[in-house]
Amino acid sequence: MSVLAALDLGLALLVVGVAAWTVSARNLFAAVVGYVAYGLLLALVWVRLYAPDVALTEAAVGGGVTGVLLVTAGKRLDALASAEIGAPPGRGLKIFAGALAALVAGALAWVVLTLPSTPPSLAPAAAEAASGPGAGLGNPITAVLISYRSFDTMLEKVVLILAVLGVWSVGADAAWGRAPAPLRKPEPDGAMILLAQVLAPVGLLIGLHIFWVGADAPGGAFQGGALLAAMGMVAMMARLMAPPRIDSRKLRLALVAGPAVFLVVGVAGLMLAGHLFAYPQNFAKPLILFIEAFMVVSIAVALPMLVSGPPDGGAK
Amino acid sequence: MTPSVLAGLVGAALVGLGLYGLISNPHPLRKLLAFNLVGSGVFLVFGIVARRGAAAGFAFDPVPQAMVITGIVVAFAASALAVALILRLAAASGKVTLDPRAWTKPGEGGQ
Amino acid sequence: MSDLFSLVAICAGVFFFFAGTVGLLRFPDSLTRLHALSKADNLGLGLVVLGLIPRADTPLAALKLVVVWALALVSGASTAQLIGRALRRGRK
Amino acid sequence: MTAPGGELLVFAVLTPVLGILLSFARGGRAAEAITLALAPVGLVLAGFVAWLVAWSGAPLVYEIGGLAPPLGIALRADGASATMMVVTALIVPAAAFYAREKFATPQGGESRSALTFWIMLQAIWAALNLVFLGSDLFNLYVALELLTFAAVPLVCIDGRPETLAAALRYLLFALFGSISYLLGVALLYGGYGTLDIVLLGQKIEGTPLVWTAAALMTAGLLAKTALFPLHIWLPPAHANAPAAASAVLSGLVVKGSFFLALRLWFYVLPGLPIAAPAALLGALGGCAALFGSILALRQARLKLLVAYSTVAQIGYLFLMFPLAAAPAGGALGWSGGFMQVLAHAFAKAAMFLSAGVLAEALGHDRIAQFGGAARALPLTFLTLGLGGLSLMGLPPSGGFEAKWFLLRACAASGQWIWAVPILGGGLLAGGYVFRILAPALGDGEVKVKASPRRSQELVALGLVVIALALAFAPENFFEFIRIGRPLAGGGAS
Repeated sequence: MSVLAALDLGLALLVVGVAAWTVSARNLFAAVVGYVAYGLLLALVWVRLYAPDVALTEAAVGGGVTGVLLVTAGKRLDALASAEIGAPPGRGLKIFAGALAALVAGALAWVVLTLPSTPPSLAPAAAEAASGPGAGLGNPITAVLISYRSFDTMLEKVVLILAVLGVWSVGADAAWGRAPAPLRKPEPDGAMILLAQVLAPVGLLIGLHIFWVGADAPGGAFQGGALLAAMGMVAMMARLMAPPRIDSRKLRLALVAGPAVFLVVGVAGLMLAGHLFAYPQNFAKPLILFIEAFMVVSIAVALPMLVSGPPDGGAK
Repeated sequence: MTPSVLAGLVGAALVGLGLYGLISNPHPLRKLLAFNLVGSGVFLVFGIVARRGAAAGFAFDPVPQAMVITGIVVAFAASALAVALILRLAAASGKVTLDPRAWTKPGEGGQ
Repeated sequence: MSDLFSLVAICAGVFFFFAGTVGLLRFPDSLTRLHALSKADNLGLGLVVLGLIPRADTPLAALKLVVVWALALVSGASTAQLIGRALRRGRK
Repeated sequence: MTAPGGELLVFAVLTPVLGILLSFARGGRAAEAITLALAPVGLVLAGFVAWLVAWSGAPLVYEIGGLAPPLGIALRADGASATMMVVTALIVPAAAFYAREKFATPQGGESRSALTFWIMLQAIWAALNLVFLGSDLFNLYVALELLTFAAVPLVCIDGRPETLAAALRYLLFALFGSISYLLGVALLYGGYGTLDIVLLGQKIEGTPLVWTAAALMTAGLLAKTALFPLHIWLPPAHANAPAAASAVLSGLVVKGSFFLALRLWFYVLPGLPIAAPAALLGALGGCAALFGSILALRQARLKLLVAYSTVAQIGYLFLMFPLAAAPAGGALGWSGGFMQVLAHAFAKAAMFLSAGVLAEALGHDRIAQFGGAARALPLTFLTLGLGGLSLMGLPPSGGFEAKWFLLRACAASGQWIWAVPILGGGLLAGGYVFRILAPALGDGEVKVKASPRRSQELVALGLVVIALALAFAPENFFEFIRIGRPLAGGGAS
């Protein structure tokens, strides 16, 4: 066994082990912390699968932003220590769950081991389209997201808006229009403020860089936007920035900017290139970067708003 | 064993672990964690499919990878909505149980 | 020559990581564990980065490696501070 | 490949999406105005698509971005999807019109419940249109997620703890459903390198990979459709939502995931021997029809009763699988199942809207205290009675037409076993409809807190009249819903 294979095996065991810990930990908060570590380990698995774009997304969204969301939730739930949990599962339910899980995992493993020996792939089709609809994009994943399957990506941005509205709608009637609660209860101390002051500007730069190179190299609107979102959250934790009021016009416009620009350019494609969501050959790359720039804004605003939760105050 | 086959088995194990947690754990936040485990297992299956599809000079098939990126963002949005509901439920009622019986007022019947 | 340098530096870095991990697992309380972890990580990562610099393709890549180390330093130091304070609050 | 007029398919999805974006950006009263202004546009688009499909007698296809599948995404309207689009374009505006008073925005302000309701209603419309038109399994996953994110906040719009719990349970079931579906999608891509329904339908073989994928996707869709035994989330969710939302959730949203189950088994897997899994789905459906009806009989509150009746009526839908997959009488089974989808959509929407009128007027919806209510609210009880007629399957109603077709399919294919839930469920439905009407028609004096709004009662009556009028659907309507449907055993009709 080569060194790399041994490392792979170790990584695999570690990921499964941490996942098992997350499921079985007695303490809620311990499970949450386990999940955050799990997200970061998973990013390494993606690197090993030659998926740097996914690894970046997993590290930023799956590990980072989801981590903040869950840790914040765990702390807020702990504060409501009296919260009553349902009855613990009976033995019958556990056996049933275990049997079902084993069945599904077993079937899945069997199918994975017997995938067709000549794997089907759209990579050749994507390579061919790189001179047409994906013109000028060196990163095929960006071409898939913003050109070949642009309809998915546009609608997925609408999902984000619905999620933001759904989160807001859980708040109290009297609080509507106000700002969400700050991400961190205690007053920030020196270390936190220093961290935000040093990290946020650097992170901002790196986020923009990741977005900008995304057309040709790993990165893009998702990863760049998620990094900007993370920097925004660090600044909010240090109270260098307050969460905006949810009725702020600027906030609403920033949230719809990505899908709205996507939709307008997509419809304009009917006139410019003869098909909805098509790009004229010579302008494909600048148009795609234009759309992505607005998507970065929407993602960078939507993720911190989703973590911040509903507008605060006016509790019954 | 190639890394992609290994990752596929990890994905299968994660789906199984998550499914077990989803069914057997009564706490909704724990169910949410378990759902995220299942989700990442599913994404890994996409990942090995992408890696196996390496062709035409690409080290991977870009289509499934793009789907994973979309999926990760959607899974995060779902987690945020679920967390908001759980916190509001706990704050409004002091309970986080999903057991329907806990929410039926006496005399209203139902299950 | 540069290969040898890389080898030595990275091995030294890995040793510090190893020592830090042992400390994390074996030390009795949170503060000492934190001490082991932050010292070892900063130094360990620094040595690994130092070993990788001669192997970078471009000066920009080398710069990125240094930035990675610097960012890890900043976040490591701040987190250690934050955890330390949280511990002190918890003890009061 | 793209047919003339294919752009309409994209616009049918984009119109409500545009409405969402504008409503969210403008906020306040604009959300309601935009929803009501775009509703006729949506209806015209749906009608036009249906006309184009009927006129050409073939599915209408649009390749987005001019890029053909498998790399690109196509939208495809066949007879079934065009019909469902029209149904959606009738029920969603009806619910919107009905809800104008409850979700009115205060002058110069913005209210939580109103903004949420109007935007989520448009989102449900966009998502459903995409569910009906989508031809790419991952694109359909995005549609399912849109549907979930739109439906869940509607359940807990009034913010009471029990509605939050119902919404949370619904969300967890729906998320499990999506992820299980997505796992199947991943496997199918790994096996065939395409997710286009038509291309997959041509290539698919009965390998373990395909059966595993089909099982996972079906399990996910069943959880979202609330088929017995995965139904427990539905009654509290649908009974606790505001009436206008319940009408859309029960009448349309559960049909979305059901429609995808049909797509999977009859369009992706048409060439495979599906008799055994279809029989299993039919058996679950039969159990649901009987079990749901029995539980409906035991409910004390009208909205819960109507919600349990949805559990039962969903059961009938799944009888479509064994009956439409049978070599003999398959066409009858398809027509009957589809008629059941339509009849239940209109009848159930009408009944939930009526239940809302009733609850507003009486201040409660406890059936035991309905004594004499029919005299105070004659129109509403007429609607409930006529809706009940369709649920029971008595003539003249769409429900009768559906059961008649399904029974003839049982006879043609010799599968008499399915007649048991069809007839038994009808009898039980008679029981629970009688339970609503008997006290109301009897003696007693109810206190009417607020007189019912005539416009709301008429909306509900209008929907139930459509449910009855379906009984007179001409033969060529059934030919229309078969346009573009591959026949079991290969070949297109």
